[in-house]
Amino acid sequence: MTSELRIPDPLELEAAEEGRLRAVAGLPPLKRGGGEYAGFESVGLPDRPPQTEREREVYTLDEGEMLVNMGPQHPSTHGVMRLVIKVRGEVVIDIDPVLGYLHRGIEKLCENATYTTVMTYVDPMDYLSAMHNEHAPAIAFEKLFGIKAPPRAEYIRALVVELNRVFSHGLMMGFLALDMGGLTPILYSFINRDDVVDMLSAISGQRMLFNFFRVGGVNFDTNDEFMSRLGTWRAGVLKTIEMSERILTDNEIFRGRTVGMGVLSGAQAIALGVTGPSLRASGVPFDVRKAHPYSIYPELEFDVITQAGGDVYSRYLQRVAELKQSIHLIDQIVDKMPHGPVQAQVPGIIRPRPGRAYAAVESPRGLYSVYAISDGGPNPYRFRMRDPSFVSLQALPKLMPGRLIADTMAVMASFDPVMGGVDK
Amino acid sequence: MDLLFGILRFLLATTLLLLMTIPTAFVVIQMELKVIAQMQLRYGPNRVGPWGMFQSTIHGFKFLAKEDHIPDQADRATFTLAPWMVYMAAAMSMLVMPFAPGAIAADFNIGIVYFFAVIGLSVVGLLIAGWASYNKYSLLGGLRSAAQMVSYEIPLTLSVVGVVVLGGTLNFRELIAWQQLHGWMLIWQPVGLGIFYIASLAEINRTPFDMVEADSELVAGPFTEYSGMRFGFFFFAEYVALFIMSGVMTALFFGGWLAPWPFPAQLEGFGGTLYGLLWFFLKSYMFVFVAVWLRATLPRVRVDQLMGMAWKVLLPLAMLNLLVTAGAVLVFNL
Amino acid sequence: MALEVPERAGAGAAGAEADRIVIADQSGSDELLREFGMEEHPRGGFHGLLEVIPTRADIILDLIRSNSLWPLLSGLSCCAIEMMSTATSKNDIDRFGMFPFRASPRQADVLIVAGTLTTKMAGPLVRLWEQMPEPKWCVAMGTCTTSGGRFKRSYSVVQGVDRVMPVDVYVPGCPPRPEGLIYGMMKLHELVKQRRGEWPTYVDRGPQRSNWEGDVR
Amino acid sequence: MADVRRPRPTAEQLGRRRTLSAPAKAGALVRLLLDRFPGLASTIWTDDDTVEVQIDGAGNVALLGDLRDDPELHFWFLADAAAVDYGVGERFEVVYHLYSDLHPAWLRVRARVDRADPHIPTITGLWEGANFHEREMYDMMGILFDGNRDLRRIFMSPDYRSFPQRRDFLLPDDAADSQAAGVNPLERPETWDLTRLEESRAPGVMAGAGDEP
Repeated sequence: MTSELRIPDPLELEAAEEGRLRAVAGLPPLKRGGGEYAGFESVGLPDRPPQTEREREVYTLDEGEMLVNMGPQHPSTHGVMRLVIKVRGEVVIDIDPVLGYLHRGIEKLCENATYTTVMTYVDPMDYLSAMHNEHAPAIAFEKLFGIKAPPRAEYIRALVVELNRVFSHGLMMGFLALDMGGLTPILYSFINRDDVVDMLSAISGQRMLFNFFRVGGVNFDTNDEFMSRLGTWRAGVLKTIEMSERILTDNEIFRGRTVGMGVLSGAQAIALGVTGPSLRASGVPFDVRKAHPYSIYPELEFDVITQAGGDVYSRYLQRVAELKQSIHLIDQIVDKMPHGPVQAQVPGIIRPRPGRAYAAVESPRGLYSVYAISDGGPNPYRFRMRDPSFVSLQALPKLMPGRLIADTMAVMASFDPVMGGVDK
Repeated sequence: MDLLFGILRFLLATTLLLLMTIPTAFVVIQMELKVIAQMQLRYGPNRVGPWGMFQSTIHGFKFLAKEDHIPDQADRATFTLAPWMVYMAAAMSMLVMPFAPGAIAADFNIGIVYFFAVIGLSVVGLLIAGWASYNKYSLLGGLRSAAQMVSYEIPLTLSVVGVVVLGGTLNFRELIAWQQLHGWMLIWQPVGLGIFYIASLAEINRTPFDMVEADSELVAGPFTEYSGMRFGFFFFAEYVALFIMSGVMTALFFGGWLAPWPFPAQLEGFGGTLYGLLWFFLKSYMFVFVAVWLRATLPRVRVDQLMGMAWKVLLPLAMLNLLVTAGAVLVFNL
Repeated sequence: MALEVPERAGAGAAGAEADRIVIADQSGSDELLREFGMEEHPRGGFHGLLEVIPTRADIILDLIRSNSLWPLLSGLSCCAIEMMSTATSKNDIDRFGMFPFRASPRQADVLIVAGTLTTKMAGPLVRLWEQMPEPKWCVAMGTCTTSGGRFKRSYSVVQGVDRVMPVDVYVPGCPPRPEGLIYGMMKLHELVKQRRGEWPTYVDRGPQRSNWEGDVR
Repeated sequence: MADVRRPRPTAEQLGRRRTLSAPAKAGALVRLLLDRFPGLASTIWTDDDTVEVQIDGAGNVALLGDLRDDPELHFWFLADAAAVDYGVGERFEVVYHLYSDLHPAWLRVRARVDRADPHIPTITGLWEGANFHEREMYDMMGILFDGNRDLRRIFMSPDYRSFPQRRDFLLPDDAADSQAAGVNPLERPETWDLTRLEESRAPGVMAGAGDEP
């Protein structure tokens, strides 16, 4: 019972049989109609003509097909996304992701904020990796302003960023299991997550949207509570991760549903712009930390991990491996951390010279980049963020045709999209 | 006079059983809440009553006070009928449940056949619920339930046929008597037990086979549009069915009300009834616990894997088991 | 049947009015329904026994309700993660009988609006709220749902969820800590218990827009 | 922690140079670009880790295709595609950021688009994943990508009328069009002198007209 097998579609078989009979009888092949444009009423929206070719394609129904509307409120769309799924029985024919249910206009707001207050707006972008969201603008603004953060600040940045990566990957394990009906791993993941965010709140003062990075440094130095929590957490974290791993990694049902499911080849992933662990799970060793080293990553010893499979299981394994790699990085960072100031001398209102800067970081979901343009004023002239999960979502309609509805959830969870980042 | 007595006895027994389903559901739900909580390193409900004992009761009574909504487009007659069908299927199958010596409501000679006939009715209710709700999730869930239950009924029943062939009876009481004589059926039919347990989990839609109410795929399957007490009936029926399946497994494979040791495996008189009840409930709730444990541990299988398992693995295995059993009965003249 | 009709039940009958036991005639008289403020209901007529007959049973029912508030599994944004965190091992809101997060609005009691409400999402969220059966409550979690929060100035954010639906409890914070949400839920328990026999009708509930399509703009 | 460390892959395995840790030296790339595209010589600009060229919008597919397929350039990864609005009466720019493992620098391609008639060919033929970027640019800026099969709004609802990321779209609140331009006036002493500010931030004119951002 391999999961690679495509489920034969009864109507298709019927049509094939009919075609065979007609050929035997010497009749011309029956022309199947192009289907009927179903409109939007079938998914609960006011009807209107289709705007694009693609829209007409999705909303045109052949015989026996049906549109199922998942979201915007659905238990496993990871927030507020709508998937319009064209199904025949339970077999997915096509998927049209409809985004924008969480579009808050963050780019526009950032263009109306000072360089320091931009940090508060980018936090809720990809809310499971708020530290990474702040890291990219911080680097970009430092390039624009022409300053460098002190070494200790860079180390603290790398430390909190890797801590953030640990809990984000941990949660991915849990959400993947939850979308397949496993109730418990998510709770074990949250134990780890709560430990980390409490630790980060000890250093930044906030549990989730940290607002910790500043242009030219970080907001606070490490304190005793942070370091003691870090020690306690480090002693027990691998055990917590193992609790989820024991339930999932060798589980026959879990493997049966993930191995060979949603295979994304390396070339396909590059064409679609998939980055991060999902790209590396397809065998492409592209990691921004190595490809365009930033912060202190050149000084740390680590390698780009890749998997060969490119399926859901590989993406899961890739997350687990990178999680452990991050813990290893955290050890190195704590060992090497120098003393010194954590904030460079910058004025209260930063006014960089006119110019452009591009900065990319490796967030838990992939390449997260910022393109900032300054016109010499106190706020960015243009502030553009590229979110990895936004781009990765395009892989979903490519992978799903011929699969079952149930697998849609597993494949989507394996890309670990966060709607805050997708919709900006 | 006999007739009157019979009618009275029938009324008393059915009323008692109907009443009994409700506390049974409460106990099983409470077990699920607390056991899963402990497995997830939580406390679980602990505010209502000592150790939160009455939490499930509170959940149940809350349904009574909720608005009962019927969607505009729904088919009203069938929409209201479906919860009753599911609940009655679960409650009716309790009629032949061998709780203890002298505590069987209806001691048929075809009790096993009756049981599997009645428990299979719930699929009709789920199918109707899925169709009547006028909701795509419900429809998909209802169709899934039909496919799943119809498929799993076959290995489920075939695995029991082995037991029946060996025991030579379709009556639960006589089967338990046979087990007292020859040892528990567990020893004679281990393969049958495995098939029965897997198929029974699928039959009552428990994890890892909870395709019907797969809440991460189909929002709540056929129950999506149900609210208030109508949903409460589905909710209760699910847990009553879990208890019933555990009870039947106890009766078929684990000696029913028999104690696990032979010294007094069974007592006489009223004391014997109590003694039997004790052992029956202990064993049944142990299997309920196992089902809850599985729910906390396993992810859900996919619908095609589920069907494949029924037709490609369980059915041939059950046939083989039956063949070997029948052959052994013939050869060794058991 | 002793029939006693207060001047204006439902819409804030207070004081001595509230103590009276009112048994309504269910013969379907429109006038009576209007007296109870039910003329706004789209289908009209009898709808939920306990809304029309406030009796002493409500005291017990409210105790039951307050201890079995099932939230809807619906997270909009960042706060959703903290809402999940509230349900997990460390904070365990299941202690108060709230854990079974229902995926279907038909079976939920509380709508925890967790996260920024955008104009595009406002319609679906109102529909969710209308799909929930009475009695139901709404908790606005976080500053975004309270007032728009840090996105108040944005072109696509609804400045507070109370613009589109009634809210019972506001929980401040961006996002609130799990302890904060638990405190908010305790406040909701108090609210549920205090409202004995004073169930709001459809009129009290604020705008009920059943044909909501598109944006709030 | 030995279990997570793997044997270090060789440079061949990784398929790229390993000496990336130093501040990027973009000289080789600039020379290569001058060699391949002499017409772009006047527009090349470098940063310490970026090389930038400017083109006209109509030539984007040809140039990006060459950049991707040339074995020595080999910019195989589209990191970002974004639009910039330079104000009313000025122009749009579609900015592509490319990555290559042969060069230690990002390559930024700025493609000019006429603001009055914002048309530019789509690059979904080169990178399928550019589709969402283009839909976003269409939604936010109103740039039309000729040949894109799926050009519809992605964030705002389909009946939305305006393009929020344009410079002349002012936030409904006070901030964007006020003199303070998003800054609390109390934080900015220079806002007290309103006449000076008016000169520098007249609508559609960039501050410091001499140096273009």
